[in-house]
Amino acid sequence: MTDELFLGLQTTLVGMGVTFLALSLLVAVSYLVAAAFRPRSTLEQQAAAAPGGPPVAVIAAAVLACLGQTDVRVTAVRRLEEAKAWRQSGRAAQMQARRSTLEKRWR
Amino acid sequence: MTDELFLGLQTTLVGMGVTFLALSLLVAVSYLVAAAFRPRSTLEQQAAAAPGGPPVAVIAAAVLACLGQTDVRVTAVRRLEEAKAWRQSGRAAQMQARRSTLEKRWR
Amino acid sequence: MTDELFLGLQTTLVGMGVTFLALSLLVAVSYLVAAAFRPRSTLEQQAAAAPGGPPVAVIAAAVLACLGQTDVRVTAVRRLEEAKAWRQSGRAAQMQARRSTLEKRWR
Amino acid sequence: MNWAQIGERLAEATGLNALTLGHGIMLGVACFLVYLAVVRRYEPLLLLPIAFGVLLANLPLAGLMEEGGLLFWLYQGVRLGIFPPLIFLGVGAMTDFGPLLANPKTFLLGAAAQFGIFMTFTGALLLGFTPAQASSIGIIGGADGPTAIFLTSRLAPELLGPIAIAAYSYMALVPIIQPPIMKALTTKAEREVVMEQLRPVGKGERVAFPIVVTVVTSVLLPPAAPLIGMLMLGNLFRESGVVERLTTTAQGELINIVTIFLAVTVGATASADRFLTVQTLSIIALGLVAFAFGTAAGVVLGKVMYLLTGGKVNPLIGSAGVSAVPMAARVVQIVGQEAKPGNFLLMHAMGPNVAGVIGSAVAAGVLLAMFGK
Amino acid sequence: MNWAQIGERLAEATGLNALTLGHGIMLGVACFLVYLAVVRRYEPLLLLPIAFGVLLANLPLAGLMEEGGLLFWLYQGVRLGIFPPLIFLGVGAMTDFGPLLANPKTFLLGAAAQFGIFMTFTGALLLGFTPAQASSIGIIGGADGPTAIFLTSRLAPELLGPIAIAAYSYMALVPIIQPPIMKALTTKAEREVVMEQLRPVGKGERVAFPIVVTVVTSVLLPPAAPLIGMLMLGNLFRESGVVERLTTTAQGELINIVTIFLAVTVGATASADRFLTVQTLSIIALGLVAFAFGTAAGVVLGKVMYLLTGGKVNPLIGSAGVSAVPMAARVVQIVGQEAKPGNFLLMHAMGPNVAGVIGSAVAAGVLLAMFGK
Amino acid sequence: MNWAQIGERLAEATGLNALTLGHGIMLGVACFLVYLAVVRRYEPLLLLPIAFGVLLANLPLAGLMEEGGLLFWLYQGVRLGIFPPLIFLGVGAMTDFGPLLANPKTFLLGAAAQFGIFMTFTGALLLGFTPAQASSIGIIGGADGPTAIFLTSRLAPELLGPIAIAAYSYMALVPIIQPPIMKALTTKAEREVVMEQLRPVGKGERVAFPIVVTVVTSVLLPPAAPLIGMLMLGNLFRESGVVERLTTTAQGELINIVTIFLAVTVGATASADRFLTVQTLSIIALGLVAFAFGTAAGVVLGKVMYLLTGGKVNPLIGSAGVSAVPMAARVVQIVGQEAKPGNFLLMHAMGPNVAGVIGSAVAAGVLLAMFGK
Ligand code: NA
Ligand code: NA
Ligand code: NA
Repeated sequence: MTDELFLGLQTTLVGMGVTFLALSLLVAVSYLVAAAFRPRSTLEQQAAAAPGGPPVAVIAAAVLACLGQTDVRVTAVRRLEEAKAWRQSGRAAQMQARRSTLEKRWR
Repeated sequence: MTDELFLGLQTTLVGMGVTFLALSLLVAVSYLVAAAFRPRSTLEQQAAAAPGGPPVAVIAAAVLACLGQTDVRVTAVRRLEEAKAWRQSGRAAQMQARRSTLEKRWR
Repeated sequence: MTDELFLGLQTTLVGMGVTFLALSLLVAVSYLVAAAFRPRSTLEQQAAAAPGGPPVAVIAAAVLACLGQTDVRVTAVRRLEEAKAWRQSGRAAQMQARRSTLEKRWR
Repeated sequence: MNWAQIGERLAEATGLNALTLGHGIMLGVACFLVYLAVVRRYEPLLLLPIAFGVLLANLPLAGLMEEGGLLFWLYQGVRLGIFPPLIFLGVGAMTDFGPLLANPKTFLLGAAAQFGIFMTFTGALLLGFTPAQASSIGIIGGADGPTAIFLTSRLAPELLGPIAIAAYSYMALVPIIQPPIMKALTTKAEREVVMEQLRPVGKGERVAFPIVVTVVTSVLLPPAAPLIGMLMLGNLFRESGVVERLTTTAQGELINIVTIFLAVTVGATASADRFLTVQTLSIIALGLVAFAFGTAAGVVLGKVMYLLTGGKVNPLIGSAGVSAVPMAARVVQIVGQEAKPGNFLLMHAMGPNVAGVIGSAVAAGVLLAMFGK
Repeated sequence: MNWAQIGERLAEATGLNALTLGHGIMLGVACFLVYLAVVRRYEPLLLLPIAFGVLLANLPLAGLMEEGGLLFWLYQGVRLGIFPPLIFLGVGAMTDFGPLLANPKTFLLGAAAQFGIFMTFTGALLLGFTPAQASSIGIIGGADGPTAIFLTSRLAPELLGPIAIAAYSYMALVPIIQPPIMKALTTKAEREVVMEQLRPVGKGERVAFPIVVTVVTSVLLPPAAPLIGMLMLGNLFRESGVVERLTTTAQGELINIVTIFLAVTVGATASADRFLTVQTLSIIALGLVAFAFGTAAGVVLGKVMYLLTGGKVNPLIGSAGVSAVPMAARVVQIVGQEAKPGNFLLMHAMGPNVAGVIGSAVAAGVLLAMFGK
Repeated sequence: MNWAQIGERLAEATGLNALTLGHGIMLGVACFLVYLAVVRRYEPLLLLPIAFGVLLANLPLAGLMEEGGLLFWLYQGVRLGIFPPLIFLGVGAMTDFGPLLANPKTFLLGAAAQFGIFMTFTGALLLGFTPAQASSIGIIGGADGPTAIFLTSRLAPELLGPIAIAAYSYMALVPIIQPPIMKALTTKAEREVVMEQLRPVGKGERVAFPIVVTVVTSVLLPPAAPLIGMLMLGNLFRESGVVERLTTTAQGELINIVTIFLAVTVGATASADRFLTVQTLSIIALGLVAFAFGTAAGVVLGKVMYLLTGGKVNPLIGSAGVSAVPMAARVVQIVGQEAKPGNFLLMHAMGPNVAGVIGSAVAAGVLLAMFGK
């Protein structure tokens, strides 16, 4: 009887302690997360909306190096054109590929 | 040959017998079910529509006993008010909690 | 080093060979399939649309034989009537059996 | 590796050397089944994946149904008796037992139509099949795919392919098999009987029904419990009206997923050596006997009811007792309207029709009790 | 076979001879649970299939839960700890943690409300349950079905039936259990507190939140990882906005399928010999204690916050910390509006409400760490 | 228990003591992958759950991927080779092979583009990988996730994490990787070629196509049967037009459920000790080589066709042979329109694009035949 009561109270103390510890940590990280994202959130979204980005040049260069090509210019202008053509193609594709509208990418 | 025929006819007899027995029982219970539900069906549905009911008082009393509280009145009036508030809240919640419309209760 | 290179080139040769062989076969059978289906395609579809067909008479005859019945005439006229009644029933069934619209056949 | 070794490896790997005439014939069978499913529309939901399963199982060396193969794993759901009851869960969620509740006597027509099962059992015994095999062949007459597959997977899994194919093919042929039998056994006067309208059935009855059916049949005959229990759980979901999400899933995505796995792997049990036998021809012939005798017995009991009720029961509705829901009930409607245009028998036929589903499950239970391990 | 043998076989097969009073009582229990689910609408999504599982497990000789039976196979998803986390995946995909992110302090209310778990643990120990059983009984106070089932399947699977039934029943009774406690512990002035509107929460925070919660709680307490991890994966699907297909499936067909299998088989653990014991009555009584103390502890911490913030926190929202999402939050709304019509506490109560889900999973992790094998 | 014992128990249980630098780096990798999926939209349907799987597998002591853990059980679907074919079932149900049937010669472009696989295989051998590992790395060049996962789970499961991540990342980068290669290898005149419109394809052909493809490829190369067979079963569902329910499920809920399980558990194979190696960097570099060489080989065969047909084939469509459906075909459209605005190459590119799916499965079959157990 006393043993059970002792184990019960002990477990209550430890259990509530760990639970409060864990959720207090979550309070702290939630504030950190909020602080990290709030001010920059609009900028972030703009960046996300922009097509291509930092890795583009690196990878394009690697591709070219890998093929031993050096005469192709990788410029910012080029990328913007691509993006434009991309949107056009997207629209055209949408109109035509009626049957493959569900073809989200798994392949 | 004779053995097979005998087993076949025997199985036919037993099988059809059990099948008719089982489905005859179902005929009987179907009539019983119909008898049990037909006259009272409208009353039943009214009861179902009423919020709260017999277990409410018992459980509320148990809750209070368990907390050593005796000064809270558990009355029929109270329950009806609750039901009304409940409906109001339900409506308000519906308007606001747009994002959680799918939150049927699993938790 | 030489071994690896040799195995690599060997595998490349074999792999590309088998891949081209397989897909060349598919080119061939695709042309065959196209040839087999293109000219007859409209006829095929008409046949498909017709209710009943070759197996009907055979099976009906078998059913009758199996029951020792010979006095039922199995004629083309009969079958057309059935098909007509079928369509009518289908329509009627659709109107009434509101609750069982989902009952595609599993049984 | 040297070139010779690579050549050897590829020669071992390719199926060209292992291709036999049996494989070729089975691929032809598969194509014929695709034709029946796609062009003739014979139960395509089942017969199309079954056909492709036949094809996949007869690709030399692909080993899809051998231990460790893709279809071998999916087949475990059939082997362990999981998939057919799950399909019945969805069937129950789709089924309206109202017409049966409104006229419970029609339960008996669903019992009579099981006669085809036992006659065919006898026929199969006489043709030399074992009792377990004969039971599986007889159950074709139940005209319920999941019941047939469940019983066969337990008693004679080696016959699963031909039995499933025969069951679904004849179900598709119900509009051709049944009418001549129905007409041969009835007089025009009998076929012209107009039945009185069914009473409406309340929600309380509808909710209680699946519970009492489960208890009564399962206590009487426990081997029927997996099929009846799941059928009735699905129906309870439906009739309770409080778990719409589960009803939708049971009769939608869940039954679809299980159907794909079940049908493909049941088809895949039809390897050339198992399928290309005289047994398969016997099964196809016996399956037709089963449907014919089931229909006949249903109609005969219908005639008895016609007599006992002083002509209030149209005997045609007895033929719907074989189940094959809702096709057999529609056949009743058609044949009835041929005799008397404007006579509406469909709802009256739905009672024996859904009773036949329960009847076949009970019959399967009897056979499992008598010839199961 | 001669006639005597057949008679013997059928007599052995039928469940009539094996039917006991225990079976009969359990079938009555099942019908009572169906009544609660269908007529009283107590958590029907779970309680209806649980009820049918109770029924199926108590059909004599049907053996559905014995090795090789249908429900035995489906139960493996519970036994191996797969189904509860998958349900949490769907719950995460449905849950909006925005109110919690907008006011992270309410996490603490979700911690306080776990007090009921540990008090009940102590009570169960005193009544003679083992620590593992007492943990499973205590977790009823978490008011989260999947967490209760997950922990119990690991620590005391023999109690799964009564614990699941108690957990879902009391969740349905939250609007009856909580208000008297809430009112008894608060003054009218406290209940009238109007809280300031929550700030909007950006997408970046919402996406980062499930990741940091998973890492923090799982590193601190690894046994909580399956539940928290899947809950947060579902939420990440939801908040990322780029995998709508997966979000829809997680909170739709997947959770529905898993719910059917989980609920039926959890119910099916309640065989007569396990369920018809004094233990079951103790569990039902202790479950009520758990809910009551959890609610009380939440409200008490709410009062502390009321004091510390100079009256900016309405202590009623503490009671939502038991979770039972979203019911407990709605109860806060109702009780709050009773004190001050027009006061809108629902969104403020959603913070502790969803925090309670995390809190219970953490508490379950502690109990697993202390009393797991 | 005394306090010391409890302290010990908790100290053993918490992951804090077991946290290593490796775990920390892997959590960073997981966050980076989430960033790629959510912000950069790199194949989020796969990469987001893969990222979370990486995270879950690197929580110290959580043991989710160890025997008995949640992800361990779900992973069996990958280990036994079940999930990738099921995903192909859905892919087949989504795929329109019409453009390929209208112009079967484009099959050959889908063959040529597999060159990247074998070149990369050679490169991987030279970097010291075993033939089985090199095969799995090479298959990245197939630009088909399920094929890559299927082959790798059979030949080199220890590399599953980096290979899947590389495969899906590069597929997302196809619009960046391919254009410079396409332009470098073609003249402006070639890129300006306008191709004649494709003929319409009848239903008969469409139904026969999946059957003959399955038979031809599987008989020639049985190890390709699980992938090709399921891909074609899905396509047969689609084109038959008689099993809409199954088509919808295959390309909807079934593929979604399997994607969740597959992607999370494939990600979870990337434990710190397996992933943080030089091998991973090699794999990422080699994967890029694979895509580049595949594209180049496709374009080169396109140029050959241009010459042989007297300029009727635009060589750009060859680059779509790597598959990465439908992204690579769209890239063809874009690059083509850059050369000649108004030129519509998309449908012409869809032929080699879907041929590339079959081509990669065949290449995987060859590698399995040569280096499988
Ligand atoms: Na039947
Ligand atoms: Na909770
Ligand atoms: Na490919």
